[in-house]
Amino acid sequence: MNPETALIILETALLTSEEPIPLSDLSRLFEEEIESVEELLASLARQWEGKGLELVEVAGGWRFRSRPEMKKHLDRLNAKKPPRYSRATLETLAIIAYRQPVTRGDIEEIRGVSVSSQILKTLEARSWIEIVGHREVPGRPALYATTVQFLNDLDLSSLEQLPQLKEPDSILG
Amino acid sequence: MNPETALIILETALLTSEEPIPLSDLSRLFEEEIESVEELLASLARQWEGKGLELVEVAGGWRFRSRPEMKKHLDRLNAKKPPRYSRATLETLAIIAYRQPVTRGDIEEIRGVSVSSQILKTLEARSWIEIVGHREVPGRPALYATTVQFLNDLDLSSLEQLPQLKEPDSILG
Amino acid sequence: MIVARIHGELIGDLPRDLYIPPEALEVVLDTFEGPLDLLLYLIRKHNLDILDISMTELTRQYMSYIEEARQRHELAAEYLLMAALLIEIKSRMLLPKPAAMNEEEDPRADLVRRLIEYERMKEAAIELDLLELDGRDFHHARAQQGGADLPLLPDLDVNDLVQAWLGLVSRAKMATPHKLGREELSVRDHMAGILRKLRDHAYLEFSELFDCGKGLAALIVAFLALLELARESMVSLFQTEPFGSIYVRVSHES
Repeated sequence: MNPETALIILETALLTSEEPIPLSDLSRLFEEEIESVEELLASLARQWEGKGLELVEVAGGWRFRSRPEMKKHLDRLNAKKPPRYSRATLETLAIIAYRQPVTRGDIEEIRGVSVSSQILKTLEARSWIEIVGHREVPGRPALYATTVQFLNDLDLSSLEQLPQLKEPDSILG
Repeated sequence: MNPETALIILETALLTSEEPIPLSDLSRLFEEEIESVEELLASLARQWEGKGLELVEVAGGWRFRSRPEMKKHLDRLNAKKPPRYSRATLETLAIIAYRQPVTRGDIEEIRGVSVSSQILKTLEARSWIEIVGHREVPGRPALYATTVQFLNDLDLSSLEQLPQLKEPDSILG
Repeated sequence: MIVARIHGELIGDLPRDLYIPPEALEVVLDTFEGPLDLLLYLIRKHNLDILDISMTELTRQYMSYIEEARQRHELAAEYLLMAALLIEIKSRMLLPKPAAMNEEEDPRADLVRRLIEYERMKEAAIELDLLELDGRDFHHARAQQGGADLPLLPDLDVNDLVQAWLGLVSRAKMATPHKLGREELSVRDHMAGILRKLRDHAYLEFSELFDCGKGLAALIVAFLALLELARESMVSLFQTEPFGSIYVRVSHES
């Protein structure tokens, strides 16, 4: 298979995939053995330099996304945008993201208030959090963790790419 | 706004939209008045000639979609397991392969049951069998034989490469 | 009046911006995410050192807020619980420490730990909200997949075919056992080939059906195929004059 054809197939798959495509899956696109999918990806990324989309690697694999400078134009088109989340929801999400796996009780302990089921449902419905197990204490409370979808939607390739937690510098003071 | 920038914005919007974008909405992408969005769309469509996606107008407006010939590659990503042929279909094909040219009546005689038209249509649609003539008996039944495509798909260079069968006598023995 | 002590330094004056008009209280309390959030607000607003909180001052401020709030609307139980906790810590700090209990932890330690953890999470939430989000700050490519959704075609290998054939044979439904060997198969192959050649022609000259380049064996097989076709009345052979060319055509019903 000549490289141009391979690039067209790769590009088409990445532009039409609903999810990021893992590197290991990309080679399945081709009947023949492809020497280096990484090289093809690099060529493809170069082809898109100066265009409105860029090829990025996120937690789930590779995908195309619009460049930041396109936002103002796309905003003019999209009347409905994802809602901004309430502080309670964002704090709950932050605790799950940084302290996972955590139970609802853990979240309530940190926030000092009860956590409404609605907040957890909202985050679950968004596929940003999921139950990954149960803590083996009376009542077996569910343990929550963030999902790959959460990382993908924020264009992060791993949890380590989350913003660094603020060091309580006053402790050192 | 220069035409290249306008094309990039248009392309980005169309590639990132979940739904087709109505023509009337497309002009909203640009701050300035755009003379002819139709002309931009035509230029964009030309830019994508020979690529894996094509710009199409559907009921809801304009969208990019992968060309039909890309489907076989994209399907490889979704590793669905192919179905199996029924025993009736396999037996019919085996009879045509080993006893060609045969009529439907011949097949029915060997199988001892009637052969549905659907089976023959399925095999013809797959381009594995074809009608090579008619037997000159009342009704002039069609004579079926296997095709070159059949040999190719089974990786055989000729019918003689089909496995030799044990003498039926010994099986019937 | 000493209101705060920061790193041993005594602070006597309350900053002016501390005062929140009571009518604004309802709105303000609504913006707090709970007692820890309110405490953090008070600590930051009062420039208190979180590691060396003046419990007296913090408790006084906190109590005045929730007293005001209670007169206006029902207050979540967590706020009252926190009030009790603050008072407890304050009273424990007032008790003279017996020498033996020097090792004991500062009564504020647990509260401070919780405040620090909550503050970190609170700021992390703000940071999270600043991250670029799909559909808000950028969009992923979502072009449609085209092409009719054809059902997948079944795979087939030679073995499937052989098994099917053997199954047929073992059912022994055939009136006369057919000999199927390499040679007969070859004849059958040529029979189909001859019919294929004749499909597009009214007739063909005898020699056109033979490929001399394939050797004697192939010629014999082709000839056998032609004879078999004639025997089965699938083709007819004719000659216009003795020793003239032989023509082959597909049989037509007479």
